[in-house]
Order: sequence, then structure tokens, then C-alpha cells
Amino acid sequence: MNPAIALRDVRKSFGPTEIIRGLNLTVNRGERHAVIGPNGAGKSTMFHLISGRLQASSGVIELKGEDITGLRPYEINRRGLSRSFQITNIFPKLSVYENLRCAVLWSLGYRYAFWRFVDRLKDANERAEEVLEMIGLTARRDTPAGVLAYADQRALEIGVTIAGGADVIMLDEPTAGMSHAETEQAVALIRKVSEGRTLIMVEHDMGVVFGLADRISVLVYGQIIASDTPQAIRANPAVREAYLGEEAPA
Amino acid sequence: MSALLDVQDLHAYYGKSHILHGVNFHINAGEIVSLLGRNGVGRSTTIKAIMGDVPPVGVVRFAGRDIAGMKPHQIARLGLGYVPENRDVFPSLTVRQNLLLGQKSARQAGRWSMQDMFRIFPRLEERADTPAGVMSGGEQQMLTICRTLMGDPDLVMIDEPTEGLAPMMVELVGNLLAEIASRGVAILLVEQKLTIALKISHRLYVMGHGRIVFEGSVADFNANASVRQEWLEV
Amino acid sequence: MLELVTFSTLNGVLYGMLLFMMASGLTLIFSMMGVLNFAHASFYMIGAYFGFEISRHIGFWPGFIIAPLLVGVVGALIERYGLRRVHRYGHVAELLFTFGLAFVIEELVSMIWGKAPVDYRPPPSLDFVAFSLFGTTYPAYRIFMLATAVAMFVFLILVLRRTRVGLIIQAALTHPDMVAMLGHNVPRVFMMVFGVGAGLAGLAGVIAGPALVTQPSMAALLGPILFVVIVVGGLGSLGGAFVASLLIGLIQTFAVAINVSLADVIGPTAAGIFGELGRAPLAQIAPVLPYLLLVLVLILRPTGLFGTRES
Amino acid sequence: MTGMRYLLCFAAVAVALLIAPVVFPSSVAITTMSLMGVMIIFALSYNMLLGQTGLLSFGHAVYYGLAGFCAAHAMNIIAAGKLPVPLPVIPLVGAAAGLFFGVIFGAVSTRRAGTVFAMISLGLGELVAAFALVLHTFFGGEDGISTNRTKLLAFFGYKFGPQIQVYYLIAFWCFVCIVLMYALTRTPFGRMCNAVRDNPERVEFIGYSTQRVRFQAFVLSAMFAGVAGALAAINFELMNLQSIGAAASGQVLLMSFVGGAGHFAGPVIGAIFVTFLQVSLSDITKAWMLYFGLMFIFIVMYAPGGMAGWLALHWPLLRNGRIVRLLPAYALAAVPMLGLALGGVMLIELAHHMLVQAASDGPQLSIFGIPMNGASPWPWLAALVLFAGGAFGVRAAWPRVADAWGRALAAPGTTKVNS
Repeated sequence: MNPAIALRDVRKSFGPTEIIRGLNLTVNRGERHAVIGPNGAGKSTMFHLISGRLQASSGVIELKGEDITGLRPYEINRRGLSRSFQITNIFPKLSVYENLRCAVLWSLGYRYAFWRFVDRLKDANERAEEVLEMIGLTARRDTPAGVLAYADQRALEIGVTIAGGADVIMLDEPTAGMSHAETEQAVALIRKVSEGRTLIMVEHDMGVVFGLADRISVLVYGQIIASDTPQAIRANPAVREAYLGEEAPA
Repeated sequence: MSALLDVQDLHAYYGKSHILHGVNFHINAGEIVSLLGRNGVGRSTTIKAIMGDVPPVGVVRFAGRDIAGMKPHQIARLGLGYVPENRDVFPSLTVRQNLLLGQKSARQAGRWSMQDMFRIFPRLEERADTPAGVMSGGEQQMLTICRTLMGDPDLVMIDEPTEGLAPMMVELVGNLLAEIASRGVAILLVEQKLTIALKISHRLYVMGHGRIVFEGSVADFNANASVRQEWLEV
Repeated sequence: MLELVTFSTLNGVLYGMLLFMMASGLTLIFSMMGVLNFAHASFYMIGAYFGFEISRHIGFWPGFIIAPLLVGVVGALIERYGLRRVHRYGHVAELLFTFGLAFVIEELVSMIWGKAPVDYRPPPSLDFVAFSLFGTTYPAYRIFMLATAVAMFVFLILVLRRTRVGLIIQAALTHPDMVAMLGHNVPRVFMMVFGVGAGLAGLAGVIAGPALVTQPSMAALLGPILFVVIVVGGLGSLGGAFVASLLIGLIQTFAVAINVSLADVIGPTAAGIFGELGRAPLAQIAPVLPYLLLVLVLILRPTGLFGTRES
Repeated sequence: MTGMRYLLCFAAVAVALLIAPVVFPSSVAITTMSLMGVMIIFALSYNMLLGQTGLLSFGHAVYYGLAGFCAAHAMNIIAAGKLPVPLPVIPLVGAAAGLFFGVIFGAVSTRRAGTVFAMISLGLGELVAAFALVLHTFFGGEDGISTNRTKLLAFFGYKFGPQIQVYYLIAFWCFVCIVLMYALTRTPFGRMCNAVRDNPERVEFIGYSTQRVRFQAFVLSAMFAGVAGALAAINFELMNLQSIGAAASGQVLLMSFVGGAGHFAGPVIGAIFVTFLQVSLSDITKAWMLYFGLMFIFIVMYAPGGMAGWLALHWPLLRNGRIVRLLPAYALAAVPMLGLALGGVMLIELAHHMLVQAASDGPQLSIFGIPMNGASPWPWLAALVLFAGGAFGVRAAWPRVADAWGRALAAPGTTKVNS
């Protein structure tokens, strides 16, 4: 079976600076895959390239065996890939519930319909309720998303990402800026929503990474320097060097 | 003697996210201090809060004055220099013009002159009249540090100067930091890697989850392997 | 024919330079603050009226100096106490603020000076014929306008390229936060740029007022053309604004001067295809041309001629 | 809201439209209300862009005006050919025309959003206005195109000669448009419009093309503007260049924003309020356009939610009765505010009179029915004292208002409104 995501020799330059320098990455179906690496290594850029927010300068990106290089974000999303953002990116004036309902509309085939009422779309409402409960925001159903507490906004961010039922989900620093307790809750949520799907996430909190990931890739200076199981990564001298700048012990 | 920079119970928020949970540290005049920690623990936010780029909550005293709540340009004028992590050179301006903008006024005479900069980095002189945007990452890093020095700060806060640099460049940066310190300028070095930090620092702080989790000398740090494992390594 | 080309080119360049005196300020303000100042043409109008009022009491030349300065101060005050306040509500609010401002300024002007055009004339010292060519005369005042506009242009380039303030402005265009952290007072720079931009527009008004018509609708007539200039040139590009100003200046003057219709050029079929439009002489269609150019540019090259950013 | 409450709301609107001419039977009132009906449709259609989709247009009158001209021509053709078409269906001609031009111009302008969209809309508006000057056959030059609504086929015996019949025709279409435009907000498309307004970037990551949403919103909005334009043609029996130009576009923007772009009812309030001011203020003072502009700037600076936004802010407090806690602070602030406003009005009126009218009418004028002499310094001094004292008083009273707000909101049992 084709891998969920495959990047082959992907490059991306901004002006004279090349940020992604021949990146190769394979994410298998159904695995939880974490991408780690130092600041400025190009992790967010890689996410933007896969999700279509940025266009690669060269190289090929495949989603479930299908070439998606150069497609618009909504075209990629319709092919079953959904992502979250590092900086919360929701619809601030819409209620929590409306946020989720907007996120399910396309996948249920309602497109740009202006001849039917959303309140009467049984499947869309059921799905939105379901996600609402899953992310634990039932009590804040009608609150405008913009006034939610930070951790709740992050949960909603994940909710909006998964609501459409994409089978490949990408989470960009899902626990960034959270307290310890909030992080634990977020990890449980991520575990729950990634059940039976492919998950790729960028994360700095090593507790989260090692607690969740089946495999880890280390991105340094625009290239994947290692892609392996958590144990192997922890023991990898090149990774140590990249993180601490120390020469690897011989 | 009171510290040059004294930070007490500093909190900061990005939007709704509570990033700093009460940070305490100080830097004495002429001292080199490193602030270590993994990505996302709040190191950059700490300096941004000190500079007034992110609204600080708490006490920030610099040279005896309370600077929390001041505007960034006022803080800079008190003698606090900042070198950002993303190397904000002014890309369309030449190297020389970038350096000139580091000075706070046309008549300022400080510890550093343009000639000093060219002497330390001959490369900058060679490229003095090229737009800064076309230089390599390492050269841009040099330029941003030098640009800040042109403002004659008493303390420079440098965010990840070695990030993404080739080993030779890293060494150059290390030399520059030593030169800065030799002129009596204090340095706050924010780093993830230990390479330079362990070599030149007088004292170290390690951050985790928006707080300072370790404080001590390089020797103390080397003696304490658990700190390294828990807060820095993969 | 040669006569027509010569005079139209002269007038076109003159009109283009006048446009640029305003478009340059508008472009700088837009690049720095992201605000498209709807009221920019209003500063041009205030300049003309201030110039008129001062010339009435103490003569043209004092007005030539004082009026643009006054307009600059008005502009700076508006930035400081109006625009900066609205900034936190976002760009739409800023745009609406300047929109309302343009409205209020027009009403104030027509309240103070009346709705009819005022009698603002060139000074006697410039009221003579500069030269005559092929039997047509060219007024000295127009030469003076052209000289002022060119001098302004040179001054602007020198300030931006050669002075410290110019450097700070250029740097603040792209990295305002970094500039502030090097110890430069960026809000004050913004206010200054806004004031100088307003002052430049005011100067354009002072010198254009006597040559054109000084009336309360002069801002509303010119404002949209100004937007065409900076969008066609490419938002945020000073060089683009310059080229687009001249381009539109020339197009407009030539179109007015050439009394030919489409039907004259491609024969009577034009009338069949384009109907009334085919029969109308170019001079009549002239006001349409800038907007047609705008739409064409936006379809073919959305960033404008020299622009790099889309929005 | 439940289905029952919608029905009640719409029934109330219908009843209000029906009985309005009974409550205000004067011919001036009926003329004004007819105009209000047209403007309500126009402003609501504008708000489909500004409030619902976040698109700031400076050229919305293009669709209103072009549709109006089309409708006027259609009426003339129908009358000349004695075609069996009654007047009440003419708004459909306007809708079709609006739709047609919406598709054409929308294809060009909705590729971009934000400031660039605003500029394109302005450019297209000027383009059409400039063309309108050239194309005499269609636009009729300075005179415009006149028509006669009574020459069409009688509709159940009604010829629509009297204004009251026209009022009910407008009221009918106004009601239909309000219901339709409200219904649109409750559809998947309407929700995605809001999503595009809130965060266009994220919309692309949940499967939607922002450009397609904007285009669709633009076209539908132009269609409703077309209905308004056709009704204007019927109402005035004349379309001229003013209805297509920048002033008309500016006016509809003003109405929607002053009323409150963030609420469905905002533009309705705005259209009624602004039309009323236009009709009544223009009789009282010659400087009314200035007041208008100042009011607009005031709202942009201090109440960006408009009138509806201000009301919505107080709605929860009104429902749980805590509004009474605000009243003392409001009363305290109202006094200096009144002084500020009075002083301002006096200054403007005095200045206006002395600058514009004194030469012909002499320095005597009356403000609020009080006669005064503009040549004497006393009225000026009084105005200045009122204005400055008011400004000072408002500054002094403001912390009390903010404090009262804080306490009213913090009281238990109130939904907290964070900013």
C-alpha cells in the first residue's frame, strides 16, 4: 500500500535562502509520526508545503500515492488531509459549535449550497455535536471561539482539524504554550482523535513526542537526518549533535 | 552591588497563551550569562518581554530603572541591545547603511566604530556596499550583531546566534562574543546548543515550562547531569 | 501634429508629476502603515485653499511656503490623534476613518469657502508667456509648476537615499519592530511621514490650484485617479508610482488632445461593434481610460507594474 | 432561535410594514418610508459583503444603478409595446440585471480581498460612472432616463399612480428581500461567508475556496442591490447618474456601518436612521452633511459596532435587569455629552451662518429656536464653554461609566463578555 505521505527531494527557497534542502520523508499509513528539530530547521515550512499553503520550489509531494504538488490547500484538504496551526487559527466570531459545523460541511457534500438550512442538516449537526463532545467543549457550545480560554482554543483548533474526517491529520505544535496539566489533557485528546488515522505532528515537548509517536523524524537545516523509532532516535549521535552541538562520542 | 539587569517574577502572554510563569534572573555589568533550554520553553519570549516587544508583567529593572511598560525604542536608548533570532537585516539597504542604523543618532560616539566592525569582520567591509539581503545566513548574523553593537549597548541580548551556521561561522561568532565581553559589555546569550555557551559563559540559567529550572556556573552545570537530561537533551 | 505632440507631452508630464507629488506620499504611507489614505486628495484640496487664502492676504509666495507646512501639520495631527487611535480596530476601520475624513473635509471646505470655485490665480510675476511654438503659447506658470514638481522629486529622492531619516524610513517600511528595537522612535517616524506626505499633497494643491479649478469637488475628482496610479504602479512601489503617474498623465492629456473616434480609425464598422462608444471622440472617453487601465492591469498583472505584494 | 421565534419576528416586520402608513399617514412620511424601504434592501445587500463576508466595497451603487437603468428601460419598452407585464414584477428585471453585472464584475474583483478588493471596487465604480457619461442612449446624459410606472399593465386594478400604492409595492419586496437575505445567512453558504470574514486562511484548509465563496456572495449581493435599484426606478420614475456614482456607494456604506455591520438588523436600523436624518436634517440645517460625516467618524473611532452593536452590548443587561446599575453612570456622563454636542452644533451653525449666509441674510440666526447674533462674541463664547466643558466632563465621567460596566458584568449570573 502507498504511504500516507511521501516527500521526495523537496526544496523550498525564500529569495536567496534555501530553507528546505532536498527533504525526503515517508509517513506510513496509520502511524503516529512526530517531527522534531531545532528552531529554524524548517518544520513549519515543511507543514506548509505538504498542506499547500506554500508551493515547493522543486520536488514531489504525494498523499496516499497521489501527486499533490502544487495543489491549492482546499484541493489537498478534499483529498483527505487536514492540518492544524501553531498559532491558533479558528473563526473567532463564530461560536464553538459553528466552527465545528463549518469544518464538516464540505466533507458531507454540502459545498456552497444556499438553498438549504444548516440547522436542518442532520448529519452535519450530529457530526459537529460528536466532535464537540470529543474535544470536551460541550459546555462552551455557544461561546464565540475568540473569547475561549487558551487551552480550549487549542482543543477547538484540533476539533476543527479532525471534524471533516480526513484520514491524514497534521498537528503543528498542538501543546505549544500550555501548562503541564493542559498538556496532559491535550495528549489524551490527540491520542483519541488520531485513532485509526495517520498523524503527523511537529512538537517540542519531548514528553509528548515520546509518549505519542510510533516513529520520529529529525529535521535539521532543511533535511531529515534521521527517521526511526523513538528508542533509536534517542540513541542517535547525529541527533544529539544537532540538539546540543556536541561532538558525538566516538 | 546591584545587578545591571534584574528580572523578578516576570510573566508574559502571547495572546491568551501564558508563556512565562514567573521568571527570575539577573545579570551583572560585564558578565556573560547564557539562557539555555529547549524550543518553546519561553527563552525568546523572555528577551522580547524585557525589550517591551511582548507586554511584560512583573519587575524588569535595568541600570536601576524600572523599564517594564516602556516602549522598545526607549528601552534600547537606555543601553539595552537586542539581536533577534530571525536576523532581521534590512534587506534592501547596504551593509554600511544597516550598520549606520544601529547608531541611535548621527553624532553618537561609543565603544564601537564602523572601523572596529570591519576589522573584526573583514567580510563586512568587502561587502559594505552590497544589499544586506543577498548575503549568506552567517554574514547576516554577523551584521545583526554588529549593527546592535553600533548602538553602544551596555548589555546585548542575543537570540540563538549560531542557529543554522557552519562550524567555522560558529567559531567566528564565539570570537566576537569574547571581544564584546572584553570591552565591558554584558551579554545574555540565548541558546539551545551548548557549544559556545559552555565555553564563554560566567553563569548559566536553564529554562523549562516558562520558568528558570537551574541556575549556576558552568562547573555546577557539568556536575549536574540530570539537568541536562531532563531539560535539554532529546 | 508636431505641435500637438510637443504640448501634449509637456502637459502630460506636468500632470503626471503633479500626480506623483501625491502618489509618492500615499505610497509611502501605505507601505509603512498599510493604510490606504482616502483623504490624501483632501490634503491636496486643503493645500489649494490654504494657498488661496494666504495669497489673498499676503501674496502668493508666502502661501507657497506656508500652506504646505500647515497642511503637513494638519496631517501629522490627524495621524497622531485620529488614525493611531483607530489602528487597533484594523485596516478596514482605518480605511473607513480616512473615508469619513475625506467627507468631512469636503463639507468643511464648502462651508468655509463656498461650493463655487474660488478665484485663485497665478502670481503676476509668473503671469507671462514662457515661449511660443508653432504659433501656440505656453504659460510660464506651467513651467514653474513643472520645475517645482521636479525639484520636489529630487528632494524626496535625496532625503530617502542620502539622509539618516531616509534610511530609518526605508528600514521601517519592512521591519518597523526591528527599527524600534535599535532605538528609533518609529511611531514618531510614522507621524512625520504622514505629515510630510500630507504636506507634499498640499504643495501640489498650492501650485495646481491656480492652474486648474480650486473647488470643493477637486478632491473627489482626483482621489480615485490617485488610487489608480498606486495600484497600477504596484502597491508600495515608489518607482512604480512614478511610472504610473507619468503614464496616466500622458494618456489623459493625449486622449483629450486627440479628437478621433474609433469610427474614424477603423471605419464605420466600429460604430456597429461598439455602438455609441465607437462614435464618441477619444476626448470624451478620456475619463474612462485610467480606470480601464486599472482593470486591465489587475486582470493581467495583479501586483501592478512594479509591485511585489498582492495585498 | 427556534423556528417559532423566526416566524414571530418576521410577522412583526410584516405588521410594521403594513401599518406604518396608518400610523404616519402624511404624504411626506409615506414618501420617506418608501425611500427607507428601498434603502433597507440596498443596505442589507451591501452588508452581505461588508458584515457577512468581510468585503469592503466602495462601488456597490454600480449594481443598484445599472439595475435601476435596466428597469427603467424595461418599463419604457413594456409600456411602448403594451406588453402584458405588470409593474410588481419589474424588480425581477432589476434582480436579473444585478446578477448579470455581479457575475461580470465579480469575476474581476473577487480574486482579491482586503484593501485591494476595496480599490478594485472603487475603480470599477469610477469606470462605470465614467462610461455612463459617454453612453447617452442608455444613461440619458445629465437628464437621466425617465419612465412612467402607470403605463404598465394594471395589477388587479392597481395602476400604482398614488405614492401609497408604491409604498406597499416596495414594502412587499422589502419584506421578501429581508426574509430571503436572512435565510441566506442560515445556509451552508452563509456560514462559510462568515468563516471567510473571520479567517479566510483557515477556510482553505477545511475544503473551501475563499475566492468561490467571495464570488458567490458578491453575485447574490449584486442581485439584491438590483432589486433595490429597480424599486428606486419605480419610486422616482427617474434614474440618473447620481444613483450610480461614488456618492451613492458611499451612502450605502455609511448606512450599513452606522447601523452596525456586525448584526443582521444593523443595516436596517442604519437605512431607516440615515434616510430619516437626510430627509429631516436637510430641512433644519444646511450643514447636515457635515454632521453626518462627523457622526460617521465618531462611530468609527468609538463605537465600531455601530448602533446595533451598541444595542447588542446592552441586550444581556437589559434582559437580566442589571441595566439599572448602569443608569446612574450613564446619566452622569450624558450631561457633559449633551453639552459637548450642543457646543459643537452651536459652533458649526454659527460658523456656517457667518461664513455662508451672513452676507445676504445678516448676522441674525436661530439655533434650536433660540435667536442669536453671530456677529457678537457672546454666542461664540457660550458655545466654546459648552464644548470645552463638555469635553472635560466626558473625560472626567468616563472612568465612572467603565467602572459601572465592570461591576454590572462581573455580577454573578451574567454571561461574561471578554474583549
